[in-house]
Amino acid sequence: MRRYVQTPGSIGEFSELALRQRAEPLDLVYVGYGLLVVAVVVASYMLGAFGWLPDDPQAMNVGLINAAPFTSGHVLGTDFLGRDLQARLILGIQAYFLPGLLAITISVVGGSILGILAGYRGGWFDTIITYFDNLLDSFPRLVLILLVIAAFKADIYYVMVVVGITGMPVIANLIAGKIAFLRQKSFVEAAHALGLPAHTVILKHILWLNCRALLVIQATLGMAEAILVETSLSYLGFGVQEPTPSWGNMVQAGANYFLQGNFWPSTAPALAILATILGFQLLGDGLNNLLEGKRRR
Amino acid sequence: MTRTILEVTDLRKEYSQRRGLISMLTGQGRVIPAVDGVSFYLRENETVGLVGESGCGKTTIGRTVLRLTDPSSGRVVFDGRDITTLSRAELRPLRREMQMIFQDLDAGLNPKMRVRDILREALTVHERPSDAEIARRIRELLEQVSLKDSKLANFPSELSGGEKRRVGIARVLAVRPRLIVADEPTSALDISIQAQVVNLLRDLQKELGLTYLFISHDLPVVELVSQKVAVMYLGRIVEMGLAENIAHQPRHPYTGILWSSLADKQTTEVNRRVNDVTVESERRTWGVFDFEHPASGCRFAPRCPLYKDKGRPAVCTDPASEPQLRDVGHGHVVACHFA
Amino acid sequence: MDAPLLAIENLRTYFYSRAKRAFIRSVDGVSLEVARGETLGIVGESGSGKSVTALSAAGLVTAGPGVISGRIDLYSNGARRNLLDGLENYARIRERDGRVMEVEKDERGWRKRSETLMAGVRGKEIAMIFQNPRSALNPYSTIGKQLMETIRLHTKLKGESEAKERAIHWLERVRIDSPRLRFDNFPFGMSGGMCQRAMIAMALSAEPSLLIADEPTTGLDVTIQSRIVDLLAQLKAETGITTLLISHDISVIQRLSDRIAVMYGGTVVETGRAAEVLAPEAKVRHPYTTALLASIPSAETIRRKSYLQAIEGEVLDTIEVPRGCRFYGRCNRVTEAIRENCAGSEPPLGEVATGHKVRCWLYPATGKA
Amino acid sequence: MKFAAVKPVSRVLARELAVTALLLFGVSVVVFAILYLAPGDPLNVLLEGQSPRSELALGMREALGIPRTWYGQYAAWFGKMLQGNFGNSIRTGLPVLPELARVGVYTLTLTLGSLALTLLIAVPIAVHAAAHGDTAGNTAATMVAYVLSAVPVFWFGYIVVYVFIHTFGMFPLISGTAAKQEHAWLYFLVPIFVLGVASGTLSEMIRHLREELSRVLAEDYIRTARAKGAAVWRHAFKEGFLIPVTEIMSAKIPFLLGGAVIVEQVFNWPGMGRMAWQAAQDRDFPVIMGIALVAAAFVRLGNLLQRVVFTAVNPRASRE
Repeated sequence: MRRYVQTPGSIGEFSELALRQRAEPLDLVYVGYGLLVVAVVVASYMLGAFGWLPDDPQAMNVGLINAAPFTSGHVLGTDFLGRDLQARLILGIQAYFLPGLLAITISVVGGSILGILAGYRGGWFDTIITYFDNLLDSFPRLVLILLVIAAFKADIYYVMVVVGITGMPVIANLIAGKIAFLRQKSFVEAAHALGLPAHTVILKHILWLNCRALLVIQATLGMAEAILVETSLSYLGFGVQEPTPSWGNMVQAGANYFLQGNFWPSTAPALAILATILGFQLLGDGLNNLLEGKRRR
Repeated sequence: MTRTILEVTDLRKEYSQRRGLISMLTGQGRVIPAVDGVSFYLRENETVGLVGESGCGKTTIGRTVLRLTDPSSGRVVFDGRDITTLSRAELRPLRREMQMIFQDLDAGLNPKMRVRDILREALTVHERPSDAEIARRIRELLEQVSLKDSKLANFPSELSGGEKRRVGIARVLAVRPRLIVADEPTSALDISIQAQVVNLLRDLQKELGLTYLFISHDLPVVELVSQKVAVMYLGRIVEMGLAENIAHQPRHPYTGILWSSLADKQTTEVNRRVNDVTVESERRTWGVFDFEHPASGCRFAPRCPLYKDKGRPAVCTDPASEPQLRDVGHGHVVACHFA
Repeated sequence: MDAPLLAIENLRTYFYSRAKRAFIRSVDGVSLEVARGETLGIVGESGSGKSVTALSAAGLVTAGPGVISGRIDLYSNGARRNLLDGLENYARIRERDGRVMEVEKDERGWRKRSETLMAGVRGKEIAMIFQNPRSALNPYSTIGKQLMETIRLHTKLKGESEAKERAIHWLERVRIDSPRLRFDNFPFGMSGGMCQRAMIAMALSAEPSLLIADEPTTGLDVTIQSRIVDLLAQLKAETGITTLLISHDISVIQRLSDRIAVMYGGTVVETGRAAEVLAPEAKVRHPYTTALLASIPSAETIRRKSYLQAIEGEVLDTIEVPRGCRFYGRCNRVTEAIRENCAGSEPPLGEVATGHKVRCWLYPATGKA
Repeated sequence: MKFAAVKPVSRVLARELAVTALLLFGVSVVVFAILYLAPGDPLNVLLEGQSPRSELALGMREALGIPRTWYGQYAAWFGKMLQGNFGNSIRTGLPVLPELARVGVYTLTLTLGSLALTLLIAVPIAVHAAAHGDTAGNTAATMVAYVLSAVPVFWFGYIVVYVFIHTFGMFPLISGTAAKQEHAWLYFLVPIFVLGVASGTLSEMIRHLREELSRVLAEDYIRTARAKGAAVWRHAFKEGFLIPVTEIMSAKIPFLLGGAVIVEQVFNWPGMGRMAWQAAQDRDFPVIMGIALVAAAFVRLGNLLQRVVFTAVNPRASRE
């Protein structure tokens, strides 16, 4: 059963409703959850950066190893050295937060430039950029990162430059597609005909007015990617090294006690990863549905 | 005699169809002539209609005349200046004098901008008026295109087709142009709205002394609004003259077919002859728009009833004698060996 | 009038605007009859509901809530069947002041029931052709295969080779030359006119009792339009097929129709014999029809370079449907005597002459005659 | 506009092959550039073994016939590679190519198996959702897929391992040779299951397939098929199913290869991913380069296959 209800009102009152009233409730849940995650991550990053932690993340308590949550003041329990998990989880955000922003910046800026060259200038640029995209897409991202790690060093910023660059094609394609859509509506041409300078058309009309939602969406999805890459690398031992915490190396370290039935020290950071990545992805998808009108139906 | 505002001489526009790196490197790819040597002129305050089937190059002419796309060769002289040689920067001040109404109702209407901002932007492209002046001009524009004040706060998606068209026209009028290329200004509209827009365009011409290049496939409307009409076929003008002569005493067989097919739809008598011939043309050319292999000689010959009637004379298909436009009196020109 | 082949009664097809949280009353109480052998032309502007009426009749409305009430009777093989039979069980409508405020619809159940009712009707009894023939043909399959599919589905010719022969025969009948070569063409290599011919061949090859032609010439070039119209006229003469023709182009309607129905804002405002309704000298006519005809440049207008008589205002958007006459806001023939009626209640479709009905308060008395 | 004549599939195929070759050449340039820019002198390792970068060494290099210029070095390296000489592993001293071939089979099994599993889960959900709109069932399934896509693979692997220990009393962390044991098939299936379910591709597959299928079901020609009483699925199959499925399969290969690095690590699976991990640890350039090239070739091959299917199915594709 599907219900269709008309808002009561007299003739002439059916104006456009506010976004929240006509949006799919599910999208609002997605975006709401995503924003919550973003807020928690940013707040936690700040706490970590200023060192305002609930407990000393490095203080070991050998008498309280792999403790369950809510054990003697440790809200989320302790790890294999008896260190406070909550403090370490909060501090773990340092490992990906700024590097992730770097990756996003590279892919958004680079992707926008490529997308505009391909979509706006077209011709040669379009062809070259298509090949460039295909070239970048040819490498499994993690393998390329391992190659860079082998050649240079296991530095998260090097890695994030790779993540940023490999994230450019997606954004470039989306922007080129948007430009193609506007072109099809003679929009770009009409702006030129009016005498608007090219930079106004590109920066104001195309990027700012028509692509900003898209870029925000891609940035949130990009953050999810960056977190995934960072945690994977930390898990593989190429990221942040013990005793500095990162969600990835916490899972890895905790996993040694997994099979003895001590799930928690590994599961807590895993759940943090899950909740955060899910948050960024749902935020991206929800915004996509709300702002870009991509309905699931 | 009024001044000539626009003179187009031997305009050509070719599109190269090269895609992919490989064809780019090898230099392969086709060259498609969309406009193939077109000349005409517009006098101030007059309307010239440009008609023809889709794909015949009418829109390309409109775009090239405004240099929205660069011509391959030929001259476009606007108000005494050849605009084909101007740089982008030199061209910009001229843009305000010549404008285009696009077929697409959404052209120029940024979906994320309100009507007020669209008009404000158009008003401030070429000059920096005060806020009060802008408000006054916006009111004036609304009045000119008879649009309600309340629409200023709307986004384009909230407007009906007719309203979008009016906003589009207001946006063009904002820069106070002298020449307007109207590319199918009514084809995206409902019949009852079409009439409104046609009336509006004619009013504005009278009021503001505008010159129109009126591109359309709607023959009665073109006949109604234009003083002169040019008929295009496959990138060339095949006949040009006063509107009533083109409509009622066509000299070129293609013009005849165009107008009679209009009549065909309305009358129950079937013009069998035209029909047979045109069916044959589809057989011959696989559809009408074969730019790659234009028939040698007269490009209309494969569809031409006259060609058939005259027993397929060799002159029509002789590559050396493609018919040129020649004057048949009173400025009526036609490109046919037998006109 | 002859026995009807298709009778639509009080059909309502609504859509739902999420942005406005309101119903789009695309078809709002339409009643029509198509007699056996005749061509009924429905003319109207965009949003008048003409195409939705046709799609509803063929059970092709997909967006919700879709058809919510009415009857569509098809008379075939000596029996009458209602194509909306039993569907009312799947939709609950709540009205206030005679206005639908809420629709609750079991769309899955409705669709299932509708598919059962339409099986053996769609394609077989009712065939359709659409506008934009190039996108209406499957781009991934050849013309020939698509024709053969229809033939094998709906005629006794089940064999590969006989179906192929019949397909080629139909390509010939729609004046496609070298049909044997065309048979293996994909739609993308063909001109719009050629694609429309193939569409017509496909629709007629099932030998249906009713052909619904939804804007068959829209989007084609002028010269090709006239040839398609011509072809339809010739095929009509040859096969005598009953046709429901939908177009916004009055000249097409005029050329092909025996009777016409003029639609505005989701209802039929005038119906009658084509010659009578469109006659230049007609006295009794709906103001909308009059205005519509006046919007097209006539020879007289062109000769005198005079103004077109445009209809003021915008086309009704069928969301904010007024209580009175739907055309009231744009009508230039409202007199003081009837103004209250025009504004307050919708006029009935009254018979002004035999077979000629007009929905206007200007002609009330004859309506009851 | 005028349409070019239909080209035979073979010509399009030739074109696609040329594009693939061009891209693989580009891949080699990128790999070379990374190593060239790297500190130390990894290229030396490739070209003639380790030697410090000094004046003396440069003299030695010239004596050994190592080109001085970067393009000379590239040419020499590329030439060797074309002959199938990917160099020797620094750690083991074994030639890289045969080693890659040996472990590549394992990775291929893992990735293709998990791709099949992902499709098996994603396709029914997507098709149901496209055909019936949002229902409680497919919304729930899509949500689960979303969550699974965000689960860190490594942790999910441990969970699965733990479950197996408790249900089967076995320890499915193997080194590839344990295939003789009881329930041997599980040793293969468990990693495939983990990669297939939690590689992050599940939700994207569902979304892509659903969007494409919904779009195609709304096309005019599908309405025509309905109007003539034909089976909608037959008409929607090519554009709405076959093309998007091959598209998403091809697009997801690089992600699965990346995921394989982690899953192989978790399960001690003797594939290319583990080898890459080991090589990155040891700075074993010849190996990691070889892996990058082979992985890229694998990705391009998947793309080539997708193009072939697309061209064979879509008559418009043969128009250039």
